[in-house]
Amino acid sequence: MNKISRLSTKLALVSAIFAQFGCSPAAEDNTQREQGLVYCSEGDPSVFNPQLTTIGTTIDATSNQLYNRLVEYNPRLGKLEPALAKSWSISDDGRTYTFALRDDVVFHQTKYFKPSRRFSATDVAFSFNRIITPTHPYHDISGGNYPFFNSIDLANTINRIEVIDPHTITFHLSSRDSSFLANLATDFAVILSQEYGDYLLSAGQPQLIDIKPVGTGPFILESHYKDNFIRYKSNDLYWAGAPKIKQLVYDITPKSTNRIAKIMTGDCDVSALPQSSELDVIRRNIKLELQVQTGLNVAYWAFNNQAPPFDRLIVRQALAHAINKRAIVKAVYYGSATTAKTVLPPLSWAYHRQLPIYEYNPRKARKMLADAGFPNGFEMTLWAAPAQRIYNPNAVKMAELIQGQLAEIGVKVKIVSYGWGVFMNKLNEYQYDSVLLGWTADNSDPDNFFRPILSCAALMSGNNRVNWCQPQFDQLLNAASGHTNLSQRVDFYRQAQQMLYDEVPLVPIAHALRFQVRDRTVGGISLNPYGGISFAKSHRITKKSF
Amino acid sequence: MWFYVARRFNLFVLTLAILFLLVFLMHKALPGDPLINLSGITNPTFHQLELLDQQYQLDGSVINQYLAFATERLSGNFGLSLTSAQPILNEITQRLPATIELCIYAMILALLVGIPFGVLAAFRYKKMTDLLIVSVSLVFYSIPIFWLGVIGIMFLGLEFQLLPVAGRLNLLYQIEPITGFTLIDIMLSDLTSKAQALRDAFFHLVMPTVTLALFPITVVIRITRAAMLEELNTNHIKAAEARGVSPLIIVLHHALPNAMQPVLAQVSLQLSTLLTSAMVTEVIFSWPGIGTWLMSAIYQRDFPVISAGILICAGLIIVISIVSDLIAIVGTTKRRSLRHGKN
Amino acid sequence: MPLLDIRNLTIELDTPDGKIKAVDRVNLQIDPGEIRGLVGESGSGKSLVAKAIMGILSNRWRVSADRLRYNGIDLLSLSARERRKLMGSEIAMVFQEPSSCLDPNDTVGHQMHEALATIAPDVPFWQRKQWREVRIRQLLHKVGIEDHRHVMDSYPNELSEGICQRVLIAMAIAYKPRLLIADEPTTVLESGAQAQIFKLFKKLNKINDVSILLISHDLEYIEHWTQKITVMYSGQAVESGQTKQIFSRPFHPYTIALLRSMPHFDDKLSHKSQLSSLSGCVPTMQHLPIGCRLGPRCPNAQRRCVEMPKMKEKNGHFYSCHFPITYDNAESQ
Amino acid sequence: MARTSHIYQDEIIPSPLQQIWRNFATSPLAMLGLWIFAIFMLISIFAPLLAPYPQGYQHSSALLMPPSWHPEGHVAFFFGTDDLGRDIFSNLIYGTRTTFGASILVTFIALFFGCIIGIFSGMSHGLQSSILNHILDATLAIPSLLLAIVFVAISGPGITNVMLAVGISLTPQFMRATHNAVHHELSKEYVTATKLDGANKSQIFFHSILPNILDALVIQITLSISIAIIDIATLGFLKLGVQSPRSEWGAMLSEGLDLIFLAPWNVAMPGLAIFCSVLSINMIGNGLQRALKERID
Repeated sequence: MNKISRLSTKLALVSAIFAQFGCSPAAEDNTQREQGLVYCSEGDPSVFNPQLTTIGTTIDATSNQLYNRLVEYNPRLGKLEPALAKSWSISDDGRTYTFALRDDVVFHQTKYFKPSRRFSATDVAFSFNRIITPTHPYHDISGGNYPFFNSIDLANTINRIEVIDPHTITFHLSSRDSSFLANLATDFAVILSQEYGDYLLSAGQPQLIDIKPVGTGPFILESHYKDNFIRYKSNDLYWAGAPKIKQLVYDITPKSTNRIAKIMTGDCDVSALPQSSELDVIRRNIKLELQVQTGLNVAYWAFNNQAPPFDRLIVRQALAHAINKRAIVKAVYYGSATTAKTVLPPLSWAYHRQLPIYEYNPRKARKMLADAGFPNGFEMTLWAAPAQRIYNPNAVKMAELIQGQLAEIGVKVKIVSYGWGVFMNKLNEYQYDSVLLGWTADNSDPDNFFRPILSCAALMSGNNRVNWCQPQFDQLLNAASGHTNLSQRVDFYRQAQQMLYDEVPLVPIAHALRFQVRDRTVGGISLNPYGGISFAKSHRITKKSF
Repeated sequence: MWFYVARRFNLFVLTLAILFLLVFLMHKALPGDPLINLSGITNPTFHQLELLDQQYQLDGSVINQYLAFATERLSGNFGLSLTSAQPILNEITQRLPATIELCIYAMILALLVGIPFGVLAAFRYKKMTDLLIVSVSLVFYSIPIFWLGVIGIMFLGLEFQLLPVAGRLNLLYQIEPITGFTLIDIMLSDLTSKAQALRDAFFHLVMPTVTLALFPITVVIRITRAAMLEELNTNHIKAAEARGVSPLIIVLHHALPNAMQPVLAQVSLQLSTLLTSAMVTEVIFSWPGIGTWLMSAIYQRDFPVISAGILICAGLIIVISIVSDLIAIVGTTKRRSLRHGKN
Repeated sequence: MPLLDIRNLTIELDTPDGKIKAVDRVNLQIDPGEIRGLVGESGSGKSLVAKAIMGILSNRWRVSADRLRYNGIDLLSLSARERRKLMGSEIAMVFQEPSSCLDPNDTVGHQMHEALATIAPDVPFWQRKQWREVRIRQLLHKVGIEDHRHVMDSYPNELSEGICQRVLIAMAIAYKPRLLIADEPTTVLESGAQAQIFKLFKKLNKINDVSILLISHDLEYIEHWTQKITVMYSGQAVESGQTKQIFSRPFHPYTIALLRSMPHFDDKLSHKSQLSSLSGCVPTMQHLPIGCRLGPRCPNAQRRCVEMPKMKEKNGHFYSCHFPITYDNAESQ
Repeated sequence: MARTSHIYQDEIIPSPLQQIWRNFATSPLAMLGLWIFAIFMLISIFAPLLAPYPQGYQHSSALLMPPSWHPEGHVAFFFGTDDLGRDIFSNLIYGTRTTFGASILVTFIALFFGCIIGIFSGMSHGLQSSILNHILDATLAIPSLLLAIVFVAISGPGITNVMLAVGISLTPQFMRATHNAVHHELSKEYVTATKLDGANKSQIFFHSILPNILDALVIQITLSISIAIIDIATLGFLKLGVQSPRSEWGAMLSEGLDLIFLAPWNVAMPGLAIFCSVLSINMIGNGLQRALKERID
């Protein structure tokens, strides 16, 4: 019988261990959970400095969290507000801008760097000189490519940056540019620390400035596990008041079903880019709240205008007639988007209403192809990235749909797809026939929709995927940005849109609505229509104020 | 007895050599520059190029290429991952414990649930409970694991929001991976709300472990039932019954220990299927283990990571199967003449 | 009053082709202190009878009897628990392959302790372990094992068959049973050990007054060691009575054939002559002849043999045959 | 009652196969499994004729149509359509060919190679059998998923790679089964008896060993087919197998995963198809094992 007694003691021991799991006293403080916030992001940031990229995911993770800008755009009031710059004045010929800077701003105290002095004008000069002056020690660090600033040709617009005293700085422009202030408010124009730059130069590790960031923003980077999560700690010395959230974690979940699953089971509090197919499930769940933002973006089907046969206008027009935009909006966006007539979304004040459209007419497309010498169609590649973007929830599926639609007019399509990082590198080699891409506005200025993706300057910086350069188109843009009163600028932009309609370098497909899901217990998360999400003012709504 | 141990060791060494040969041949067949596939350094500097040539001796004859490859891998240098440019060894040490943890909990669950039901089915042979257990285990044996996971997520995770369905722990609990096993790490960490974290980690474990364990449970039930049936018909059980020993003691004390040898022997054969199911479960529940890591490597065509993953997983299985053989041999020679043991 | 009283015991097996009577209306009485032999070819159902008495038949067999009493207790109506308690204290059984009857995973000493665990000695419980040690040493010496320490510490597969059989017997007699069923205890042992085992049985019978049911197909030992025997043929008890009486003047033709098949070296066997054996072979279970089952093979079978012969009795000598060999015409064959 | 009508007429002893079939036929579960298996075989052979629409044909008008028994469903699309308008019913039928048909093909290839190596390693002893055994253990260690990853890494995803990987991962199981069966038979007396009669190795094998290991092989075949189906579907689920225009159950399930809320039937239908086919084979396997077990005792 002693055998049985030994057996029962073992069982008692095991159940004791399990009991310790089960009934943890509820009184145990879960401050850890209360003061933290988890954000399910859709991708891993490639670098921690927004100056070097235009990818939405990287901007979400860095610009509003780690850095600040001189001025910020308030979407509700529709005008610019002071940030690091208390006030600014523009000379009457519109070519010199002087900013008065705040004196109470401190850079981040991090494990890898302790700043000794506060934010001053030299930091602003350091951040912008890095971009415009090629001889700057940090210009070529991590690739030396500043896609946004190259596309708006900042290097030529700014002549000289003059530091007057530690808290005032003036920008001398080469010519009048009404969108200069709006560009300073974009998520790309962040302020780095010059002291940190010198420290890294002396340590011989300059590239760390973009990997282990130091900024003035509300949060400090704690740790980053690639494709797993990013952890931020709150910056208690933040000049605009320490954030209520002590710990912010970006949980990287590429698949949107997983993001929805995580937010529903409480593993994360805010989730990015829910797929339109999951909207009614979210609406049914009382714990969640859906934020909808009118889309200031465009998804387009860009042709490689140098690669035959896409260098011939009639072929591009035929293909424009061959795709059924309405079916694509229904299948890929499930109706939560509007078909696009031109690159500018309808909300923009420069939208050209009377512009005709290429209606869906496969027979006409087949006839035009026959006239162009392709009676039974031709082979072409269609590149689509598997990642999810605001303007296009599922590019691969859109590619499959276009493949099906073009098959009806005899055009055989081969879909090519790589991971996002590899995809962007291979795009620079322009080996593709056509690619599905898109653009999200960074500010309310229509110029932001034309210059970064269609201008000749953008072609040099590699952001012009259409491989199309018309000097006449660029003159229109410069003329538009040269005038300040609205009616003249609208007229120039209308001519630009008419030119895009005639030349069809790309086929605009849709303007998507932007969604974001958050748990009801979380508040204060601003969904800025012009770019990155910001957690600066986020807080947990305790039960009483629910 | 030492003769068997020596034989097993020689088998172990030869099997590992064959495994390395297979992976080496795979490297030969991989597209792209062999040096990049081996070392993972995309654009090596001149100095690195020399080092690599010396390490992998690509210009030498095939044999010493193979030897160089084997010594390099055994010394822990798996090269760098193409996607994250981190040394692969760090990534493995970071991710392997997660997979092992999942497999261990699943195997424990499989044994804890499988064996009692197997014994019960054998004990009440040809009665209703036996038929019930056999048919239910047949049904669960034929449910594909990924479908089970998806249904689990759909119902338990989303409809009723009972159990978390992704990840190992709510990321707000900052735990430094000391051993890599979440539960142990939480114990060791100096967290304030430790019990809360433990509870959360436990809830995160439930779904993947149950999904992974269901298939092995049915296998263990089938094996235990067969072994028990065979054991219950032996003479010493009849003799014990004749002595009037109560059926409970007969089953628990006499039949079960003898049935354990064949059960454990066959269970160790199921390891490779367990690992495959574990990798699929990881992909479904986004569990940060070897599975998700290998899958993303495949989509990115990250060859150094793929070859390292295969070496590690297959090597792990060989080691564990040889060890379980050894335990079985040491356990049985003294107690039962080999006439009883299964070869 | 007989210790064990069995009337019309039938054991059926339900197979896909219907019920098969493996044992058909067997009668058996064992008096206290008697050594009874149960003889028959293999497959005649004798070990089935033993297992039926012990109640360890698997549930595919169906046991029915007019009377199956042990010491006045009707075994069939006992519940499983009571049956087990009875077998744990009053009836014991010894099997054919001794080494496979011991748990290969346990030391012999440990199994002996377990066998003794059911006995509640009048000793305070903390001394019970020592008491059992002493008791085991006595039992092992009683069954003729001197070096008990070595035997207790070793595993069954390290001991010879003879020693294993002795250990099993020691276990069986540990709780002083009144009936010991030995199912072919010595077939596996070599002749030297066989004699010792039978001497042991004789001693147990004499000293402890244990009645023994000895099942065997080895006639020499049966003749020498048993007092009464029953002869079985394919599930039917054909003849039973005093051993000497049956061996000297058997009535049933099958018994005669059985005895004649025993090679006696005393009578003069001519060189290279055929050893006498019964023609034909034991019918398979599915095709049992109706009536007397020896029918087709019986040298003096008649038409009447088709009906089942009743068990007749002639001063203590039972036989079931319509045409028994009456010795006035026996000498003529 | 007994099979013989008159008393002593020679008994018709059913051959082992007949006896197995009789035991097998008695259990309704096994027969049900056999019928479902037969249906799947027919579907995979006559797939193009049965499927209402060509493979991967996109109905741009009927996107995400629920199954026909659903109020909005339409009988033209019996199981509804997926997000690109492809009819699930016809895709499932074509999928039978890739998943179910391929697994049977793979199993028999693995059977062929596995048996040959198993027999050689079983019959010979000493160095040769231990070498074959070592190869056995080495390949058995590599799970089918890893092998598939290797082949996909070398020559990209595709059904041939998946079949190759599953085939290679199944062969060791056949090797082990034949090896054990042959070893088991060799140790039996009747083989030594034939050896004493002067039969050489091949005669022993063909006359005495082969018929007896057939039943062990039949069980191994059913086991392997069910493992093959699950492996091919798993590799399809992980997008290592068949690419978009050709349809396969595992791939359909993983494509339907993103629409798990809006269109659960996208996930349910392929899963059910895999489940039924594997269940039917397991039922057959179970029935066979029970039939063989009954014959022995």
